[in-house]
Amino acid sequence: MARVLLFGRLSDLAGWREREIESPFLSALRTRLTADDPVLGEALAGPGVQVALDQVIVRGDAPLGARTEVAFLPPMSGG
Amino acid sequence: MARVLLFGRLSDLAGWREREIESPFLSALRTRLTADDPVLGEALAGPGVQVALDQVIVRGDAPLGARTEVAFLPPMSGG
Amino acid sequence: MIRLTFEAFDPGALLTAFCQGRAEVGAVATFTGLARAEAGATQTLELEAYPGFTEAAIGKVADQARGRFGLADLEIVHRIGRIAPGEPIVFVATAAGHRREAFEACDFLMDYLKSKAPFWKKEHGPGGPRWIEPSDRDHADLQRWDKDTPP
Amino acid sequence: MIRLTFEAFDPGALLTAFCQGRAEVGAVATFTGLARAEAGATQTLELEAYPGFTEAAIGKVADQARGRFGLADLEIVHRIGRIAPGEPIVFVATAAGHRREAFEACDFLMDYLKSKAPFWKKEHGPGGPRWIEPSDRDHADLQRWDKDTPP
Repeated sequence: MARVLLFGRLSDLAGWREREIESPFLSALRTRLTADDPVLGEALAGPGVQVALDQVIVRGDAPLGARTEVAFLPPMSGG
Repeated sequence: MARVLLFGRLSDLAGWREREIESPFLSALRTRLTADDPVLGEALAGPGVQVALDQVIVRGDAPLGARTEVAFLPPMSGG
Repeated sequence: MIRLTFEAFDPGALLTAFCQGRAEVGAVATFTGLARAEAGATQTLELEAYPGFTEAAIGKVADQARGRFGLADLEIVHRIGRIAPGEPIVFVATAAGHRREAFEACDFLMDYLKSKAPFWKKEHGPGGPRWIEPSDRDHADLQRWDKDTPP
Repeated sequence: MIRLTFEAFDPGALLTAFCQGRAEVGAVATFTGLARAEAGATQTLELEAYPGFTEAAIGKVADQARGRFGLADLEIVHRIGRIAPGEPIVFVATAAGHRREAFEACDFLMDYLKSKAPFWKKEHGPGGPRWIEPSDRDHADLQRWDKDTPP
Protein backbone atom coordinates (compact mmCIF):
# COMPACT_ATOMS: atom_id res chain seq x y z
CA MET A 1 0.00 0.00 0.00
CA ALA A 2 1.49 3.33 -1.07
CA ARG A 3 0.90 6.19 1.34
CA VAL A 4 -0.34 9.13 -0.74
CA LEU A 5 0.10 12.67 0.62
CA LEU A 6 -1.41 15.84 -0.85
CA PHE A 7 -0.08 19.30 0.00
CA GLY A 8 -1.30 22.87 -0.31
CA ARG A 9 -4.25 23.49 -2.62
CA LEU A 10 -4.27 19.83 -3.73
CA SER A 11 -5.57 18.59 -0.38
CA ASP A 12 -8.20 21.35 -0.31
CA LEU A 13 -9.29 20.29 -3.79
CA ALA A 14 -9.42 16.58 -2.95
CA GLY A 15 -10.93 16.97 0.50
CA TRP A 16 -8.26 14.67 1.98
CA ARG A 17 -4.58 14.93 2.91
CA GLU A 18 -3.43 11.34 3.22
CA ARG A 19 -4.69 8.02 1.90
CA GLU A 20 -3.41 4.44 1.58
CA ILE A 21 -3.73 3.21 -2.00
CA GLU A 22 -2.52 -0.05 -3.56
CA SER A 23 -0.69 0.58 -6.83
CA PRO A 24 2.38 -0.98 -8.48
CA PHE A 25 3.41 2.13 -10.43
CA LEU A 26 3.12 5.87 -10.10
CA SER A 27 1.39 6.02 -13.51
CA ALA A 28 -1.20 3.48 -12.32
CA LEU A 29 -1.69 5.47 -9.12
CA ARG A 30 -2.36 8.62 -11.17
CA THR A 31 -4.90 6.72 -13.32
CA ARG A 32 -6.60 5.41 -10.21
CA LEU A 33 -6.74 8.87 -8.53
CA THR A 34 -8.11 10.41 -11.76
CA ALA A 35 -10.80 7.74 -12.05
CA ASP A 36 -11.90 8.47 -8.46
CA ASP A 37 -11.73 12.28 -8.85
CA PRO A 38 -11.14 13.70 -12.36
CA VAL A 39 -10.68 17.27 -11.05
CA LEU A 40 -7.93 16.11 -8.67
CA GLY A 41 -6.38 13.98 -11.43
CA GLU A 42 -6.12 17.02 -13.68
CA ALA A 43 -4.65 19.14 -10.86
CA LEU A 44 -2.01 16.47 -10.09
CA ALA A 45 -0.89 16.60 -13.74
CA GLY A 46 -0.95 20.42 -13.76
CA PRO A 47 2.03 22.74 -14.28
CA GLY A 48 4.51 22.89 -11.45
CA VAL A 49 3.14 19.93 -9.51
CA GLN A 50 6.05 17.70 -8.46
CA VAL A 51 6.03 14.18 -7.07
CA ALA A 52 8.30 12.89 -4.31
CA LEU A 53 8.74 9.18 -3.61
CA ASP A 54 9.97 8.65 -0.07
CA GLN A 55 10.85 12.37 0.04
CA VAL A 56 12.90 12.36 -3.18
CA ILE A 57 11.59 14.28 -6.21
CA VAL A 58 11.10 12.00 -9.26
CA ARG A 59 10.17 12.69 -12.88
CA GLY A 60 8.17 10.35 -15.10
CA ASP A 61 6.95 6.94 -13.99
CA ALA A 62 8.40 4.80 -11.22
CA PRO A 63 7.54 1.53 -9.46
CA LEU A 64 5.97 1.86 -6.01
CA GLY A 65 6.99 -0.38 -3.14
CA ALA A 66 4.62 -1.74 -0.53
CA ARG A 67 5.32 1.16 1.82
CA THR A 68 6.35 3.95 -0.57
CA GLU A 69 5.36 7.47 0.50
CA VAL A 70 4.04 9.34 -2.55
CA ALA A 71 3.77 13.11 -2.08
CA PHE A 72 2.16 15.46 -4.60
CA LEU A 73 3.66 18.92 -4.20
CA PRO A 74 2.11 21.99 -5.82
CA PRO A 75 4.43 24.94 -6.58
CA MET A 76 6.19 25.83 -3.35
CA SER A 77 5.42 29.30 -2.12
CA GLY A 78 8.20 29.76 0.36
CA GLY A 79 7.46 30.81 3.93
CA MET B 1 37.16 80.03 30.16
CA ALA B 2 37.01 77.60 27.26
CA ARG B 3 36.55 73.98 28.24
CA VAL B 4 39.11 71.98 26.27
CA LEU B 5 38.46 68.26 25.66
CA LEU B 6 40.92 65.76 24.19
CA PHE B 7 39.82 62.44 22.72
CA GLY B 8 41.44 59.13 21.79
CA ARG B 9 45.24 59.12 21.52
CA LEU B 10 45.39 62.90 22.13
CA SER B 11 44.41 62.54 25.79
CA ASP B 12 46.89 59.67 26.24
CA LEU B 13 49.57 61.89 24.73
CA ALA B 14 48.73 64.93 26.86
CA GLY B 15 48.08 63.03 30.07
CA TRP B 16 44.78 64.89 30.56
CA ARG B 17 41.28 64.74 29.06
CA GLU B 18 39.72 68.02 30.05
CA ARG B 19 41.04 71.42 31.07
CA GLU B 20 39.70 74.97 31.52
CA ILE B 21 41.81 77.46 29.55
CA GLU B 22 41.27 81.17 29.01
CA SER B 23 41.67 82.11 25.35
CA PRO B 24 39.86 84.56 23.03
CA PHE B 25 40.52 82.61 19.81
CA LEU B 26 41.06 79.03 18.77
CA SER B 27 44.41 80.03 17.19
CA ALA B 28 45.52 81.56 20.50
CA LEU B 29 44.41 78.43 22.34
CA ARG B 30 46.51 76.27 20.00
CA THR B 31 49.54 78.55 20.59
CA ARG B 32 49.01 78.29 24.33
CA LEU B 33 48.65 74.48 24.28
CA THR B 34 51.78 74.17 22.10
CA ALA B 35 53.78 76.40 24.46
CA ASP B 36 52.77 74.17 27.39
CA ASP B 37 53.36 70.89 25.54
CA PRO B 38 55.02 71.05 22.08
CA VAL B 39 54.39 67.33 21.38
CA LEU B 40 50.67 67.79 22.03
CA GLY B 41 50.64 71.00 19.99
CA GLU B 42 52.09 69.16 17.01
CA ALA B 43 49.60 66.30 17.41
CA LEU B 44 46.67 68.74 17.54
CA ALA B 45 47.79 70.20 14.20
CA GLY B 46 48.37 66.72 12.72
CA PRO B 47 46.54 65.15 9.76
CA GLY B 48 42.93 64.22 10.37
CA VAL B 49 42.58 65.99 13.72
CA GLN B 50 39.33 67.97 13.73
CA VAL B 51 38.09 70.62 16.13
CA ALA B 52 34.53 70.99 17.35
CA LEU B 53 33.29 74.17 19.07
CA ASP B 54 30.22 73.40 21.15
CA GLN B 55 29.95 70.09 19.31
CA VAL B 56 30.06 71.60 15.81
CA ILE B 57 33.08 70.89 13.59
CA VAL B 58 34.88 74.09 12.54
CA ARG B 59 37.75 74.78 10.14
CA GLY B 60 40.34 77.55 10.56
CA ASP B 61 40.24 80.07 13.34
CA ALA B 62 37.22 81.09 15.40
CA PRO B 63 36.52 83.26 18.44
CA LEU B 64 35.92 81.45 21.71
CA GLY B 65 33.17 82.48 24.10
CA ALA B 66 33.45 82.41 27.88
CA ARG B 67 31.98 78.91 28.05
CA THR B 68 32.84 77.44 24.65
CA GLU B 69 33.52 73.69 24.63
CA VAL B 70 36.57 73.04 22.42
CA ALA B 71 37.02 69.38 21.46
CA PHE B 72 40.07 68.03 19.60
CA LEU B 73 39.06 64.89 17.70
CA PRO B 74 41.65 62.55 16.19
CA PRO B 75 40.55 60.43 13.19
CA MET B 76 37.42 58.56 14.20
CA SER B 77 37.81 54.82 14.17
CA GLY B 78 34.20 53.77 14.23
CA GLY B 79 32.96 51.32 16.86
CA MET C 1 20.16 24.22 13.50
CA ILE C 2 17.03 24.11 11.36
CA ARG C 3 13.71 23.81 13.11
CA LEU C 4 10.03 23.99 12.15
CA THR C 5 7.59 24.80 14.91
CA PHE C 6 3.82 25.01 15.34
CA GLU C 7 4.38 27.17 18.44
CA ALA C 8 4.91 30.93 18.52
CA PHE C 9 8.59 31.74 19.17
CA ASP C 10 10.55 34.74 20.41
CA PRO C 11 13.29 35.84 17.95
CA GLY C 12 15.04 37.73 20.75
CA ALA C 13 15.44 34.61 22.86
CA LEU C 14 16.93 32.85 19.81
CA LEU C 15 19.38 35.71 19.24
CA THR C 16 20.45 35.73 22.89
CA ALA C 17 21.23 32.02 22.73
CA PHE C 18 22.91 32.32 19.31
CA CYS C 19 25.34 34.99 20.57
CA GLN C 20 26.46 32.99 23.62
CA GLY C 21 30.13 32.06 23.80
CA ARG C 22 31.11 33.59 20.46
CA ALA C 23 34.42 35.20 21.45
CA GLU C 24 36.00 34.48 18.03
CA VAL C 25 33.17 35.29 15.63
CA GLY C 26 32.63 39.03 15.47
CA ALA C 27 29.52 39.33 13.30
CA VAL C 28 25.97 38.09 13.80
CA ALA C 29 23.22 39.07 11.36
CA THR C 30 19.58 38.12 11.78
CA PHE C 31 16.37 38.46 9.89
CA THR C 32 12.92 38.13 11.42
CA GLY C 33 9.86 37.95 9.18
CA LEU C 34 6.64 39.01 10.89
CA ALA C 35 3.13 38.17 9.70
CA ARG C 36 1.57 41.33 8.29
CA ALA C 37 -1.98 42.39 9.02
CA GLU C 38 -2.17 44.20 5.63
CA ALA C 39 -4.67 46.61 7.18
CA GLY C 40 -7.17 43.85 7.96
CA ALA C 41 -6.88 42.02 4.63
CA THR C 42 -5.11 39.11 6.29
CA GLN C 43 -6.47 37.82 9.54
CA THR C 44 -4.39 34.67 9.76
CA LEU C 45 -1.63 33.11 7.72
CA GLU C 46 -1.39 29.34 7.47
CA LEU C 47 1.81 27.59 6.46
CA GLU C 48 2.09 23.94 5.58
CA ALA C 49 5.37 22.03 5.41
CA TYR C 50 6.24 18.46 4.45
CA PRO C 51 7.92 17.23 7.64
CA GLY C 52 11.37 15.81 6.97
CA PHE C 53 11.38 16.88 3.31
CA THR C 54 11.13 20.58 4.15
CA GLU C 55 13.94 20.50 6.75
CA ALA C 56 16.15 18.48 4.37
CA ALA C 57 15.59 20.94 1.51
CA ILE C 58 16.40 23.91 3.76
CA GLY C 59 19.40 22.01 5.13
CA LYS C 60 20.89 21.67 1.64
CA VAL C 61 20.69 25.41 1.04
CA ALA C 62 22.05 26.06 4.54
CA ASP C 63 25.08 23.92 3.66
CA GLN C 64 25.55 25.95 0.47
CA ALA C 65 25.44 29.15 2.54
CA ARG C 66 27.97 27.78 5.04
CA GLY C 67 30.44 27.07 2.26
CA ARG C 68 29.79 30.06 0.05
CA PHE C 69 29.98 32.66 2.83
CA GLY C 70 32.35 30.84 5.20
CA LEU C 71 29.87 30.92 8.05
CA ALA C 72 30.88 29.92 11.55
CA ASP C 73 27.28 29.00 12.33
CA LEU C 74 23.67 29.54 11.31
CA GLU C 75 20.23 29.00 12.72
CA ILE C 76 16.86 28.86 10.99
CA VAL C 77 13.54 28.62 12.82
CA HIS C 78 10.36 28.59 10.72
CA ARG C 79 6.85 28.73 12.01
CA ILE C 80 4.22 26.42 10.50
CA GLY C 81 0.47 26.16 11.07
CA ARG C 82 -1.70 29.19 11.78
CA ILE C 83 0.09 32.49 12.44
CA ALA C 84 -1.57 35.68 13.67
CA PRO C 85 -0.59 39.17 12.39
CA GLY C 86 2.52 40.50 14.13
CA GLU C 87 3.80 37.04 15.06
CA PRO C 88 7.23 35.94 13.84
CA ILE C 89 7.11 33.58 10.84
CA VAL C 90 10.80 33.04 10.27
CA PHE C 91 14.07 33.75 12.05
CA VAL C 92 17.48 33.38 10.41
CA ALA C 93 20.76 34.05 12.23
CA THR C 94 24.22 33.85 10.67
CA ALA C 95 27.60 34.14 12.38
CA ALA C 96 30.78 35.01 10.48
CA GLY C 97 34.15 36.64 10.94
CA HIS C 98 33.12 39.79 9.08
CA ARG C 99 29.76 41.51 8.77
CA ARG C 100 29.62 41.38 4.95
CA GLU C 101 29.52 37.57 4.93
CA ALA C 102 27.02 37.46 7.80
CA PHE C 103 24.67 39.88 6.01
CA GLU C 104 24.96 38.26 2.61
CA ALA C 105 24.40 34.75 3.94
CA CYS C 106 21.33 35.89 5.87
CA ASP C 107 19.98 37.66 2.79
CA PHE C 108 20.69 34.60 0.58
CA LEU C 109 18.95 32.25 3.00
CA MET C 110 15.91 34.52 3.27
CA ASP C 111 15.59 34.80 -0.52
CA TYR C 112 15.50 31.02 -0.68
CA LEU C 113 13.14 30.60 2.25
CA LYS C 114 10.68 33.21 0.97
CA SER C 115 10.43 31.98 -2.60
CA LYS C 116 11.56 28.39 -3.03
CA ALA C 117 11.50 26.54 0.28
CA PRO C 118 8.92 23.72 0.46
CA PHE C 119 6.09 25.58 2.17
CA TRP C 120 2.53 26.13 1.03
CA LYS C 121 0.96 29.32 2.22
CA LYS C 122 -2.68 30.22 2.71
CA GLU C 123 -4.11 33.53 3.80
CA HIS C 124 -7.35 33.56 5.74
CA GLY C 125 -8.88 36.99 5.13
CA PRO C 126 -12.35 38.54 5.17
CA GLY C 127 -12.96 37.07 1.67
CA GLY C 128 -12.13 33.53 2.79
CA PRO C 129 -8.95 31.47 2.44
CA ARG C 130 -6.60 31.93 -0.51
CA TRP C 131 -3.42 30.06 -1.50
CA ILE C 132 -0.43 32.32 -2.15
CA GLU C 133 2.26 31.85 -4.81
CA PRO C 134 5.70 33.50 -4.54
CA SER C 135 5.81 37.10 -5.77
CA ASP C 136 7.76 38.28 -8.83
CA ARG C 137 9.94 40.26 -6.44
CA ASP C 138 10.81 37.07 -4.51
CA HIS C 139 11.93 35.44 -7.76
CA ALA C 140 13.91 38.50 -8.79
CA ASP C 141 15.59 38.59 -5.38
CA LEU C 142 16.57 34.96 -5.65
CA GLN C 143 18.04 35.40 -9.13
CA ARG C 144 20.55 37.91 -7.76
CA TRP C 145 22.47 34.95 -6.37
CA ASP C 146 22.54 32.92 -9.61
CA LYS C 147 24.90 35.06 -11.65
CA ASP C 148 27.97 34.03 -9.71
CA THR C 149 26.89 30.51 -8.86
CA PRO C 150 29.10 27.87 -10.50
CA PRO C 151 27.01 25.87 -13.02
CA MET D 1 16.34 55.15 19.26
CA ILE D 2 20.07 55.72 19.51
CA ARG D 3 21.77 54.90 22.76
CA LEU D 4 25.35 54.63 24.06
CA THR D 5 25.91 52.51 27.13
CA PHE D 6 28.78 51.67 29.48
CA GLU D 7 26.86 48.57 30.58
CA ALA D 8 26.86 45.17 28.85
CA PHE D 9 23.60 44.63 26.95
CA ASP D 10 21.67 41.66 25.58
CA PRO D 11 20.95 41.97 21.81
CA GLY D 12 18.19 39.37 22.13
CA ALA D 13 16.28 41.45 24.68
CA LEU D 14 16.55 44.42 22.31
CA LEU D 15 15.24 42.36 19.39
CA THR D 16 12.31 41.04 21.44
CA ALA D 17 11.29 44.59 22.35
CA PHE D 18 11.89 45.86 18.81
CA CYS D 19 9.51 43.26 17.30
CA GLN D 20 6.63 44.02 19.68
CA GLY D 21 3.42 45.28 18.11
CA ARG D 22 4.68 45.31 14.53
CA ALA D 23 1.63 43.90 12.77
CA GLU D 24 2.16 46.07 9.67
CA VAL D 25 5.92 45.91 9.20
CA GLY D 26 6.94 42.50 7.91
CA ALA D 27 10.72 42.67 7.97
CA VAL D 28 13.19 43.16 10.81
CA ALA D 29 16.93 42.87 10.18
CA THR D 30 19.56 43.11 12.90
CA PHE D 31 23.29 43.14 13.21
CA THR D 32 25.22 42.40 16.37
CA GLY D 33 28.95 43.05 16.53
CA LEU D 34 30.76 41.02 19.16
CA ALA D 35 34.19 41.80 20.60
CA ARG D 36 36.67 39.29 19.22
CA ALA D 37 39.28 37.59 21.33
CA GLU D 38 41.58 37.25 18.26
CA ALA D 39 43.08 34.14 19.87
CA GLY D 40 44.31 36.03 22.91
CA ALA D 41 45.73 39.04 21.04
CA THR D 42 42.96 41.26 22.39
CA GLN D 43 42.08 40.98 26.03
CA THR D 44 39.86 44.03 26.25
CA LEU D 45 38.54 46.60 23.82
CA GLU D 46 38.00 50.16 24.98
CA LEU D 47 35.73 52.56 23.14
CA GLU D 48 35.53 56.26 23.76
CA ALA D 49 32.69 58.48 22.53
CA TYR D 50 32.06 62.22 22.73
CA PRO D 51 28.74 62.28 24.61
CA GLY D 52 26.10 64.27 22.72
CA PHE D 53 28.28 64.76 19.64
CA THR D 54 28.49 61.02 18.94
CA GLU D 55 24.74 60.42 19.28
CA ALA D 56 24.00 63.47 17.12
CA ALA D 57 26.38 62.29 14.37
CA ILE D 58 24.84 58.80 14.39
CA GLY D 59 21.37 60.37 14.45
CA LYS D 60 22.06 62.24 11.21
CA VAL D 61 23.05 59.04 9.42
CA ALA D 62 20.07 57.24 10.96
CA ASP D 63 17.80 59.92 9.45
CA GLN D 64 19.46 59.38 6.06
CA ALA D 65 18.80 55.64 6.39
CA ARG D 66 15.16 56.23 7.33
CA GLY D 67 14.59 58.28 4.20
CA ARG D 68 16.74 56.35 1.77
CA PHE D 69 15.37 52.91 2.68
CA GLY D 70 11.87 53.93 3.80
CA LEU D 71 12.32 52.43 7.24
CA ALA D 72 9.39 52.09 9.61
CA ASP D 73 11.80 52.18 12.57
CA LEU D 74 15.37 51.63 13.64
CA GLU D 75 17.34 51.14 16.80
CA ILE D 76 21.04 51.51 17.50
CA VAL D 77 22.71 50.60 20.77
CA HIS D 78 26.48 51.04 21.04
CA ARG D 79 28.64 49.97 23.89
CA ILE D 80 31.35 52.34 25.17
CA GLY D 81 34.04 51.87 27.79
CA ARG D 82 35.82 48.56 28.34
CA ILE D 83 34.42 45.54 26.52
CA ALA D 84 35.49 41.92 27.11
CA PRO D 85 35.85 39.38 24.25
CA GLY D 86 32.50 37.87 23.24
CA GLU D 87 30.49 40.81 24.57
CA PRO D 88 28.23 42.74 22.17
CA ILE D 89 29.71 46.05 21.00
CA VAL D 90 26.94 47.22 18.71
CA PHE D 91 23.36 46.29 17.91
CA VAL D 92 21.44 47.71 14.94
CA ALA D 93 17.83 46.80 14.17
CA THR D 94 15.84 48.02 11.17
CA ALA D 95 12.15 47.52 10.40
CA ALA D 96 10.73 47.87 6.90
CA GLY D 97 7.92 46.63 4.69
CA HIS D 98 10.22 44.35 2.70
CA ARG D 99 13.35 42.49 3.68
CA ARG D 100 15.59 44.07 1.02
CA GLU D 101 15.19 47.55 2.54
CA ALA D 102 15.62 46.21 6.09
CA PHE D 103 18.86 44.40 5.15
CA GLU D 104 20.31 47.26 3.14
CA ALA D 105 19.57 49.85 5.81
CA CYS D 106 21.16 47.67 8.49
CA ASP D 107 24.22 47.09 6.30
CA PHE D 108 24.47 50.83 5.49
CA LEU D 109 24.25 51.81 9.17
CA MET D 110 26.88 49.26 10.17
CA ASP D 111 29.29 50.43 7.48
CA TYR D 112 28.97 53.95 8.89
CA LEU D 113 29.21 52.87 12.53
CA LYS D 114 32.27 50.68 11.94
CA SER D 115 34.33 53.16 9.98
CA LYS D 116 33.17 56.75 10.43
CA ALA D 117 31.13 57.15 13.59
CA PRO D 118 32.78 59.33 16.28
CA PHE D 119 34.38 56.62 18.38
CA TRP D 120 37.99 56.12 19.34
CA LYS D 121 39.03 52.54 19.84
CA LYS D 122 41.83 51.10 21.90
CA GLU D 123 42.83 47.46 22.19
CA HIS D 124 44.38 46.27 25.42
CA GLY D 125 46.43 43.19 24.50
CA PRO D 126 49.43 41.32 25.87
CA GLY D 127 51.70 43.94 24.25
CA GLY D 128 49.94 46.84 25.98
CA PRO D 129 47.27 49.27 24.75
CA ARG D 130 47.08 50.30 21.10
CA TRP D 131 44.80 52.79 19.31
CA ILE D 132 43.02 51.36 16.26
CA GLU D 133 42.23 53.15 13.00
CA PRO D 134 39.48 51.97 10.61
CA SER D 135 40.55 49.19 8.25
CA ASP D 136 40.81 49.55 4.45
CA ARG D 137 37.94 47.09 4.19
CA ASP D 138 35.76 49.34 6.36
CA HIS D 139 36.45 52.26 4.00
CA ALA D 140 35.80 50.12 0.93
CA ASP D 141 32.52 48.90 2.45
CA LEU D 142 31.41 52.45 3.12
CA GLN D 143 32.22 53.61 -0.41
CA ARG D 144 29.73 51.10 -1.81
CA TRP D 145 26.98 53.50 -0.73
CA ASP D 146 28.47 56.64 -2.30
CA LYS D 147 27.98 55.83 -5.96
CA ASP D 148 24.23 56.36 -5.85
CA THR D 149 24.11 59.08 -3.24
CA PRO D 150 22.85 62.39 -4.61
CA PRO D 151 25.64 65.01 -4.47
